[in-house]
Amino acid sequence: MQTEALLHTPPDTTSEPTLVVDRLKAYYTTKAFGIDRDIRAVDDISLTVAKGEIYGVAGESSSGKTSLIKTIVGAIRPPLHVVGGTVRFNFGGQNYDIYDLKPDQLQAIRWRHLSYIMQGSMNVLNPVRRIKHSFYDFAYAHMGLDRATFWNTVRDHLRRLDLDPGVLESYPHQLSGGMRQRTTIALATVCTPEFIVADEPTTALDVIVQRDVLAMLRDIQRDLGSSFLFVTHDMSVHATVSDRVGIVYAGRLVEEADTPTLFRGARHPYTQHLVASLPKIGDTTRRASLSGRPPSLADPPSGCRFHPRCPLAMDICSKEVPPMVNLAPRHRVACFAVSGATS
Amino acid sequence: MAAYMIFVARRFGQLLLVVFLGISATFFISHMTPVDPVAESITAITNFGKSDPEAIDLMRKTLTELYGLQGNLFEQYVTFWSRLIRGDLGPSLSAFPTPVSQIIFRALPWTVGLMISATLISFLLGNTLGALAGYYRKSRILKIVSLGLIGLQPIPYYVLAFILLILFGFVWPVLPITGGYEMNADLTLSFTLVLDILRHSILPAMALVLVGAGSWLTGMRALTSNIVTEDYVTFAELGGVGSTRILRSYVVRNAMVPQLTGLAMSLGAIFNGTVITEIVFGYPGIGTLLINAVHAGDYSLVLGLASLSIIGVAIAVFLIDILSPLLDPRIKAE
Amino acid sequence: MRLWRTFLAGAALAVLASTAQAQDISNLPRKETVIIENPEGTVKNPGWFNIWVNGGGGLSTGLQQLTMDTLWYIDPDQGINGPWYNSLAAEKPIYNEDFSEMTVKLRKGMYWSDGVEFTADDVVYTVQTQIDHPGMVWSPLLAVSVDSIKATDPYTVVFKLKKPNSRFHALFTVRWNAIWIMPKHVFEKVEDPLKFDFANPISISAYKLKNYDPQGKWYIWEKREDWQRTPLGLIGEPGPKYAAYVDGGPPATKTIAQLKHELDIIHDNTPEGMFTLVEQSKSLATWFKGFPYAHPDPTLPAVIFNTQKAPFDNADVRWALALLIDIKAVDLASYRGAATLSAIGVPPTGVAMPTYQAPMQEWLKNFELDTGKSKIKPYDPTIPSQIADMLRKQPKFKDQIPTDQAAIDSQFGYGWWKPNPKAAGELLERAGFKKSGNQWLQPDGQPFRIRLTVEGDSRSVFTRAGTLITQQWKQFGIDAKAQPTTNPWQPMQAGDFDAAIAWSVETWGGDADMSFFLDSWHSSFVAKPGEVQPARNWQRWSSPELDKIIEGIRGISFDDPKGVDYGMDYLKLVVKEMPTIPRMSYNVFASMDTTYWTGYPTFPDDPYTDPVPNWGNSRLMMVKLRPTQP
Amino acid sequence: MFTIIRDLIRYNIEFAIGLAILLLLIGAVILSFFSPYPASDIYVVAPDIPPDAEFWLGTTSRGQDNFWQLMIALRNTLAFGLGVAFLSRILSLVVGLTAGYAGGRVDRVLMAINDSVMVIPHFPILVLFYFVLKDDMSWLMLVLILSALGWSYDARLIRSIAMSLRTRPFTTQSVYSGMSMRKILVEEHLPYVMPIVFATTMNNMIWSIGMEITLSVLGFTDVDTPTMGQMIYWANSHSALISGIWWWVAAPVVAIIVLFIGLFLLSMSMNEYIDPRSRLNRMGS
Repeated sequence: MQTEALLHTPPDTTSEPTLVVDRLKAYYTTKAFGIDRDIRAVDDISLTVAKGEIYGVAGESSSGKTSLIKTIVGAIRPPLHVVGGTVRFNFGGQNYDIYDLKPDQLQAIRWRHLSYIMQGSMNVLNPVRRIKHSFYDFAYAHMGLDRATFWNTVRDHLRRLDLDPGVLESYPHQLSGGMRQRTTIALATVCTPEFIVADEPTTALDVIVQRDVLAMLRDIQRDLGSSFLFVTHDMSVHATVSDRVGIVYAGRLVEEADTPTLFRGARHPYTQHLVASLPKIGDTTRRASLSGRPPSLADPPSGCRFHPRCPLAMDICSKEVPPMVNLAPRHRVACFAVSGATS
Repeated sequence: MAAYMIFVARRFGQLLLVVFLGISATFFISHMTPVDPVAESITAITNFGKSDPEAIDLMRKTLTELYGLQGNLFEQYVTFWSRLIRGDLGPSLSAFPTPVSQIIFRALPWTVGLMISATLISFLLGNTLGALAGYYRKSRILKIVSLGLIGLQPIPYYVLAFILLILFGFVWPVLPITGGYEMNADLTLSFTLVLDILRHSILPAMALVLVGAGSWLTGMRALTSNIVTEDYVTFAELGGVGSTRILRSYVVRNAMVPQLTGLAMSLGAIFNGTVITEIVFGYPGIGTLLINAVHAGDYSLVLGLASLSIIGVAIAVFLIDILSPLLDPRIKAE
Repeated sequence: MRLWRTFLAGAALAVLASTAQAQDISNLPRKETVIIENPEGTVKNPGWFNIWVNGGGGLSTGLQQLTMDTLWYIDPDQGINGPWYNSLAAEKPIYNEDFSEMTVKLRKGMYWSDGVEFTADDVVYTVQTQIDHPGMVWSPLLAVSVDSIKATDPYTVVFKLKKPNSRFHALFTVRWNAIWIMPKHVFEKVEDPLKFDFANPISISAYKLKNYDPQGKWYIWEKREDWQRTPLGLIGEPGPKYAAYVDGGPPATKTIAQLKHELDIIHDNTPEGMFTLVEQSKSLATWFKGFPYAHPDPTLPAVIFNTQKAPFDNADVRWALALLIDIKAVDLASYRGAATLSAIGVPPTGVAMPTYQAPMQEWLKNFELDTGKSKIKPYDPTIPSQIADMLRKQPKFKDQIPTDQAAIDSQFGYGWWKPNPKAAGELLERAGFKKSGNQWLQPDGQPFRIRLTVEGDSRSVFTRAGTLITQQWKQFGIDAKAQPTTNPWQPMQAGDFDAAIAWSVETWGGDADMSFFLDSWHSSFVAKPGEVQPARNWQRWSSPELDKIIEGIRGISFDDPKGVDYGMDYLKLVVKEMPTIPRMSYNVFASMDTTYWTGYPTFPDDPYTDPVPNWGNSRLMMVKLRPTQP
Repeated sequence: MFTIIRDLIRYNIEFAIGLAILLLLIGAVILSFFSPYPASDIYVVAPDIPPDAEFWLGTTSRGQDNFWQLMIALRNTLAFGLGVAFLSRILSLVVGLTAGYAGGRVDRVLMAINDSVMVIPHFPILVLFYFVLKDDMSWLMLVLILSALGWSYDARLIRSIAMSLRTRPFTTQSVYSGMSMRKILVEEHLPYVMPIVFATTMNNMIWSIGMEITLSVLGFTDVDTPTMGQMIYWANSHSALISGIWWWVAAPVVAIIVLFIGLFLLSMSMNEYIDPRSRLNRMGS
């Protein structure tokens, strides 16, 4: 299974990365009914995504994955706000700092260069309008084609993805979940964007459909050569799809490595736990479960946020935040137990 | 299509039920009245004129016969329905033998006109402002306007109409405060007539709009702020869809469905408001007629007015109900 | 920004609309039009002009004042050539010896507005058609009294009556209204006169219909070219070319309209509305120049007891309740002092003042009431002066209050009963009542409970008076409460009331003959308890003495001077028996604006008619009105 | 409960204002019992005195102290609104919980009736009741009639909550443990819908008081019980506006507006407390 991940176009690590995230911090600030607090959903995260790379982001639910990608694509709506850091894209040699862009510039980049696939839910497409209207609203202005050519392009695109162009006349609720998600993916890729963010694109789907959708995403990546930021909590999906995976715990990146490295030699105790919890054929031993619950982001533990649940926890872990350390090229980890305590 | 027909049939059943229950209740309530239309009529005749006791007895007998008040309650009920189905509401007792329907239909266009125009204005105004206020949450002008309208919204129609009457009738007397047009107006359609009618309808319509717009505004603002957090709005924003388009085709289109349902449910209340406003401003229409009929003990007219209000409002609700699938394709699938 | 544009556009439209002047559309030359309030308000069935059928059309829309006519008129005040005048009749009615036949001579040369001459046939048709159609308004009245009618020549009609009736002509004599004459040539072509709306009403008087509001808010009448060929034209040329009768709206609205000179005659107002006009209008004319301004109608508001219901069958109880009323407070509360008091059973207005009120004074001053324990003289002739003194202290009215005794008598009345709780207690005790603690108990031990029915909405001055009277009774230890209803006549007809504020005395005003109301007080008309009482003896009270007086009046002619003596006997009898407690005149706050018209009736300068414009008699104003501006 | 109110006051300005108004009104109600004059007696003071040190709100043309009239009217009006709210809440709870819990045919029948009541225009019906009852249209009667008309909207709301409660495990558990339907509804479901009931109380009061005022001003109610509407009615029947007795009209009108805004603010802030979604929306603003 893991070999499949290498079937797509290999990432181009030589040219400038498509996405550079630097020390990004984004909090939810709430002031209501006596509770004035910050929820540190994204806390000091840095990462890069190379051209043509599929970068996976993994982590338990409510670990800040979704906030991270919202922040990265600039979909920031109160009470979420960015506290610090930068997000820079590189499209066709041109740099775009996403927080420096004016709204119309940002709007111009969207879909043409930067596209997004949402978690497959009922409500991703406007429920009261036919699907063709969504295609028109999203893509028409970005493609600069006349109407007839535009619709031909859309239909060709759908056919290429094995979708009947008849879906254009349907309402979202008339489609099955899988169809809807595939249509959404078609919509997200119709402009052949350089960067696609996929947020749990297969989570709500059953296993068979999941496979179809993943295959479809891979095909698209192969055809377009786009970079992906692929977010899912499901490690087996990462194993199938991602070139490189970053593990997020409680708003922080704790480990990052190429997929094979991560699955064979994860160093962070949390990553090890995630990998170990994957089912293996023929293994009948009980999975060791992690004690405790994921921490509250409103009131996170001091020091390393994982320390209350960590089997290797040391004194320092509760006092200081472990720095990100490069263990090998393209393998970083933030753990005192791994990198050695320095006080 | 079949699903839609079933939907329409079900709504139609509900319409019939509402009309049946409402009118039956109205019939029995109105026939419990101690007011004797014959006695009222005699009072009207003899109030100023001569009266010979013997003659009054005779008059009583004649009128009872004439008004067709014989028969027990159930027989009268059956007669009432059989006539109503043919569109006949019977003769008015205080304007005998003029048919009730003729009296009502003379006044009805005014009520319907005022109600429709005021409802449309307040619905559009309230929803537009509400959508804008919910979407552009930082605009100060919108905040002030919304606050003003929301503050007016809980005030009863009568009180607001009364305040407007004081303001524009006495304190700053610039607008006519009574009637639907000037005395001796030439009632053939002309620009002057339209202008005159408009001028007379400003205050009543204003009362209705000021009260009505606020509640649409609050509803729409809340809906908008909920809808903007929906996935499809986020998705559209991420898709680089222009904000005007998002507001119009994504936010408002989706908010329209509950707002229209809301409109259907509040039509009864809007109708009340219209009737009350008519009374305050001496505006022609069925409001004044209703009060007149009550004072004259004319229960055929009271019954006719109440029945017609119920039928009218119920039909309007029905129409809005069956139109809503056009706005929201999901409804007929339910 | 787009928002503001919408608002601006709205404002612009408003301004545009308000510049469209009223005159642009109304097309009535204001200087030639008199605008009069019709108290009926909005007419329910505006297109119905068949006044002979109660079809929901208006009566006082100008229809009966300006287009209808009948044989005779008695003015509630002095009239132009005396209170009585012949209208379509050429002379007074001629009765035979035993009053079983009445002959009427008609005027010649009177024409309907469509050019057809009025003749005896019209009168015969009017009577016969109504007898033949029981649903018509005056049908029962005619059916019970007329045996036959015929025209002996085109200008003479002879009525044969079913039984002797010395007052039969009253049916055709206008006091507010009367039986109006129908145009035979119009109605005879109609299949069923009960269903005929009489659209385009043909007029026999000086005006004809010009236009009316299909929504029932205004009626406009135009002076006939041939106004001379009508009875009203014989009196004089009507001044206004157009007369508009309009729905004046609530008191505040019509008051403002008159201040803006948009309404020439207000029919009635709240006392406060009237005071506002007096204070603010520079062009106001009123019946009395000073306080109380209003015209006292020949109608007598009283506390009417249901004398068939214990304990109100007992004159002692009724007298006790009268002695508990502080009329000064009632007067101030209901009319703010603007009323003419009357202690006796005749309205203090018109011919009654010199004929009955003034001559009764000596008798009243000496009238003695025996309470069983003491003898008191309850009458107090100084009460009107006391009220005048109190009003004079209010800066607003200071200069308006007369000091001259004659003026006080005519404007505030001659006197009333002095409150005397002690005597009232004695009377109640004689009636078997007991006081327990602060509560009077009836002879059967139940608390003395009175519900005073008042007319809620439309006659607020009555409600105010009723509230205060019950308050005074309550302070004395009676469980009394005012009960407003929309139509007090309803419970009064049914006999389902304790006491009510209403009237059972109505007179001609301009004529001393009491039979107009008194005939119906005869014992033969009193209904049994629980049955419906015909008008007007709502108190359901009768006595052999009263029957004797009524029968005496029936036996004499209407212009027999002995009628006044019978009237005096009646007045004395009801003082002793107190079946109703007369309170004060029914004051109608009619006000007139002199910006466009002068010549309104006023007292004492020229009291030629009742200015209250819904009276049929008020048509005399048209003849007297002249434009103020050239 | 106490901490909720404390937090609401501290962090929700609308609630604080609404509560302040409510307290003011409660103060007025308490004060009204100390009125030196009987409520419906007239001519107890000199009429038409403008507001001054002795008569804070002046006196009316009926010779009543406007201030005490207002206090008593506020009391009666509030009692009226609470009375209607209480009775109609009971109705809507019974209908809503039963329909939501029972479902099926019971639900359909109840909701058909519910929707009919909701759609029928109330004003003609109220006028009709007045037409029938005339003088028997007492204050209490009006409370009953308005209660019978004013429950349907909220019954639907309660029903939707009850429907969701039905599927919760604790309901199933209760059913298996043999609790009667009445017991389940009263002991298990009622506590969940109580917050909604409180919030709808305010809206219901706004509606019923508005109706009462309208009917009063038109003269369709019992004139013996002083209420806000009655004050305007009497002022109107004495042409107070044009004769310059403005304080007689202004006092009740201003009081009504304050009362309504107070109720409205309370209902709005309570709604926010109950529905966290709208609370979240406030954060952005």
